[in-house]
Amino acid sequence: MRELKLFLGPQHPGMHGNASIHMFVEGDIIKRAFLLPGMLHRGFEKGMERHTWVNNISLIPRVCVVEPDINEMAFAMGVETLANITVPERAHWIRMIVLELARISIHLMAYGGLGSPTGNYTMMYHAHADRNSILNIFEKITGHRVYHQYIVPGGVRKDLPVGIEKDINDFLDDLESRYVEYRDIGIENPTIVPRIKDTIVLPSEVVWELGVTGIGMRSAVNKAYDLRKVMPYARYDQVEFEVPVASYSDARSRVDLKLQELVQSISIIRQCLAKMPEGDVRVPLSRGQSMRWTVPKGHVYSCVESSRGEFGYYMVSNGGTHPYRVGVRGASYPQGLLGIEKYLPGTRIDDAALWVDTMGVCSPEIDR
Amino acid sequence: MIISILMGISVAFFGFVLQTSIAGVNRKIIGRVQKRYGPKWYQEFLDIFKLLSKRSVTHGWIFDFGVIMALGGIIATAMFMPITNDLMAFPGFDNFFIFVYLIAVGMLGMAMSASGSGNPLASIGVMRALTTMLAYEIPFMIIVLTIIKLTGHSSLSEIAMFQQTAVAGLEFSGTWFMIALPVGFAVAFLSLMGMLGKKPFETYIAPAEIASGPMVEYGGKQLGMLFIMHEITVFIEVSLFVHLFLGGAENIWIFLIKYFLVYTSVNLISNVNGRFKIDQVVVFFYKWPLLFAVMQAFVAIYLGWVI
Amino acid sequence: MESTKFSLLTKEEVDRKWWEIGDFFRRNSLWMLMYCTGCCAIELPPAMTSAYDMERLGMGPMATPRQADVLLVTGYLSLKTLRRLIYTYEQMSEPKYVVGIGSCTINGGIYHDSHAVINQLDQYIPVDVYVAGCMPNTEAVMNGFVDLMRLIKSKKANGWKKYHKNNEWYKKNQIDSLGEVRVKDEFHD
Amino acid sequence: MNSMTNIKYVSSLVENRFKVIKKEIVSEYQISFEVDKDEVHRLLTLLKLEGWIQLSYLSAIDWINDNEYELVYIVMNWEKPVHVQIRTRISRENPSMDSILPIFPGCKYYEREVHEFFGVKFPGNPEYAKQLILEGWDDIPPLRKDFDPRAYSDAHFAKREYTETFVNLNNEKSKQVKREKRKERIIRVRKGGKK
Repeated sequence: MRELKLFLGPQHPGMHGNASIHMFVEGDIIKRAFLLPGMLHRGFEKGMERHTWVNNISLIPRVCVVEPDINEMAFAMGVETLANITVPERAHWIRMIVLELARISIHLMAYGGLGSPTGNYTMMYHAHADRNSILNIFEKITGHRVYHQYIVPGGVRKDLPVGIEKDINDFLDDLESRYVEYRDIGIENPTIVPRIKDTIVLPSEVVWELGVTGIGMRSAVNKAYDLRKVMPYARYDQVEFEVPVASYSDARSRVDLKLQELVQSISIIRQCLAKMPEGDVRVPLSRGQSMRWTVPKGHVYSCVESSRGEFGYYMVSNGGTHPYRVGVRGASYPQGLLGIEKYLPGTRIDDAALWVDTMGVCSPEIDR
Repeated sequence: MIISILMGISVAFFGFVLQTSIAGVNRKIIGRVQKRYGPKWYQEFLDIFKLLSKRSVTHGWIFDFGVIMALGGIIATAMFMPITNDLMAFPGFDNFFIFVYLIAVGMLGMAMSASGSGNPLASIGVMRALTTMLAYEIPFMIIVLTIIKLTGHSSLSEIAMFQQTAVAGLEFSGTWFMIALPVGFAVAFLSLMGMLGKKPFETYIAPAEIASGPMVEYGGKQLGMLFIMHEITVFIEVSLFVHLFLGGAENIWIFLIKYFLVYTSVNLISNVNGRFKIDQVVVFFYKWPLLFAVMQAFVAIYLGWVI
Repeated sequence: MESTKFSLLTKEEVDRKWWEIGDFFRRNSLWMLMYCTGCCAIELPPAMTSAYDMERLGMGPMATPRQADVLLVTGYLSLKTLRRLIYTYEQMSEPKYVVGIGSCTINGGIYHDSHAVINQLDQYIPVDVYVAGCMPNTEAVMNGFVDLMRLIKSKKANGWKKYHKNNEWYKKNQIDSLGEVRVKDEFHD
Repeated sequence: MNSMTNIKYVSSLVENRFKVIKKEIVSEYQISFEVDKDEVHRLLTLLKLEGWIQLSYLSAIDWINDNEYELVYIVMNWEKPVHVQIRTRISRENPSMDSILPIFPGCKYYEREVHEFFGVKFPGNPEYAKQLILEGWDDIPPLRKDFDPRAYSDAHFAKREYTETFVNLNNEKSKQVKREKRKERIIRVRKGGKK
């Protein structure tokens, strides 16, 4: 049979983001595949070296487009470790609320994204409509819909607005009441289950070989390896939540875990709203001279649990006003590049888009 | 003769206008299902005329000729379609098998043209479309042959008349086959969803996998013609279904109502479903629908158990 | 006195009338090609789906460049993307329109000094409407589309004609920045 | 699960067997060792056997004043949650470092990227020289400190020219008064006074 070369992306309805999967197919079966990244390369790490520490606050959310808050959190944590800043107690709780809201939003987006490769657009429309109400809540809290620049080194930019608890609670109640509906239309829908069950399996032995983290790893190794649990940042050690795990990592179980995490995030936000103390939300970094603010020498790797796995910043300071080097560990680097090369061959054309969606391949953080 | 041909063309035109408006209304209904406002009801007309107003690129004469052949073949098929009992262009020529054979001309034209574009995605799409066709045709044919056996006619208007009036000498006349053969109706409805390319049998379009399959290289006027062809094809298939199972129509209003109900229910069911893979489509049709179709045929013809 | 009402139209006038009729259809049914070149693509799902519902304006996403009318350039363009964008633009069937979303397409935005991101989109392909902001709100994006419809109505959205007319200038700019537009390397044969 | 015992464990594990040039405890979940170039492979093998089975990050830093590159390997153990940074310095002239592909297969693309952005060679990795992110790059590797992206951008990309002249509001009188006030406040704050 003749070997055909097909491109999934960069301009393709099944591809999330601007990257291209080159597939060599025989019939419907993929024989060879690789990802060609770099279409979103904007010299990010170089750009951060050219801005001051404080200026970089406006640059970092733009690394990963769909989930900007984890960037801010990782950057802020790194700078706080280097400069030895203690964050006020209330700021930790506000950060957790924002991070978990962002996690719900990205899980909803990924769940809606499942509608595109499996063809169920109704599910996509509903999920995106709910995600939009999270963006509206973010607009009330931070003033922006997508790029918030809200979590800054030393706390958060300002306090929560008055009455936001009611908005958040209303949204969470609404989402929770329709959780069953979401499951029914998506992963328990009899026409979708054959598509996602037993497809694109990630064997548990190869997780470490690839370096996959996050839901991809937890669905394969059946252990609660979540950075929020094993090395808690913010105040994740003071809230109660479970890390959903599975022992067999196919597309369905990964999406299932996403939905279960969504429930856990809802419970975390409720606890945060209940336990949040009063007080300051930000310690001033410098007195009026933020552009000349310096950070002591040092190396730090700060990482947070994003929806796709361990997302980290490696930061080096030489004691100046600018970072000396900032490296970004994109959470989807392993599954995006090595995973596609090794585990897409043998599957069908129909499944390639499912890998991109359920493993959460986010091309901006691969290219930077 | 000329009057008949003119009438046939006006039937095709009527089918186009009818189906395009109903598709527009359906887009609005689906919009409401998806919690949004939805487009204007005449949006489909705007889309088609816009496509016809654009400039287009050609990929060789087979590409262009195939489109014209598809459109011509489908219009020729639609000319024979009876709308009500009396309203038809060629009385006596509305045999079911005419539609089966003529509709293949249009499909082949499209397949030829898509393959002529040279895009691998189009070839995959055509391959999938032919496979899907193979899958849904067999159960559908078994049910239709059962009906032909029961009525003793293969003409659509005769079958419709059979369902409308209870004649004393004929068994099971006077009831719609939707009620008379419930299992067969369900099988045929599934096949209709396959014919119309609705989810879960949308595999050959599949935007997220093969970028809308056969249509991948079309743009401008060719795509406009394909859209017209698609609308008339849908008109033919849904009308066939109305005549075969829902007892045809005494007058045009009944036809409109039945047509609208069938098309809307197909659309509503389709919109909460996902999309099967191509092998799953084949397995799906060859498993239960085929079995039920054979069973229904056996029960109806040999045992005479008809409601 | 000759009646002005019933005089025969000249050929140009007939053409113009037909073009106006075509414009009515074109502006009410803009099919867009989403090329997610950058971050502003993240504001398009809300615009397309239930929250803002672009389909009520007759707009909808399309799968391939041949079928589409509007090319959305959503955000910054790296060199690698620009190559693919130019192929995509040249594949689209005419009349075609380009909407540049985000500051990065206007003047480079936050990446103005980057080694990989171009600064000005309209040096390479003609742009009909710009939507400013980093990132623009969904309302702004929708407003950009309404603006495009207005421009089509007043016959000002003729970027594709400019591309024909000044083709050599555009090609020269593309080659100046990209070296060679068609990429030949080990990944593309 | 006490995090400090984990730090002590990995610290004793490494320091007993290897010559550590510099040790640094970054935080309660992170420790950093600077070792010799030749010892990296053995150290990573040991850590992998001890449970640090995930390669989290691999990158380089350009210390242009010392004329050296610094390679950083970050590994992670999920059972004993500690991130271990291993840093080593290699010369900036003709930089080369043996690949760690046999130990961590996940390093394949990281090494390709480091080669692309810094020019470090990784013998042992068959594909390290293929281009990954850049396409048709014709300058020195872009993340080196001596590469100036602004100059590259000016030379290659057309900039938008703004021909309009803008009114300088700073010279207006009311603005100047405001600025004086702000300066006074800053001085007051810096001296420790209240706002």
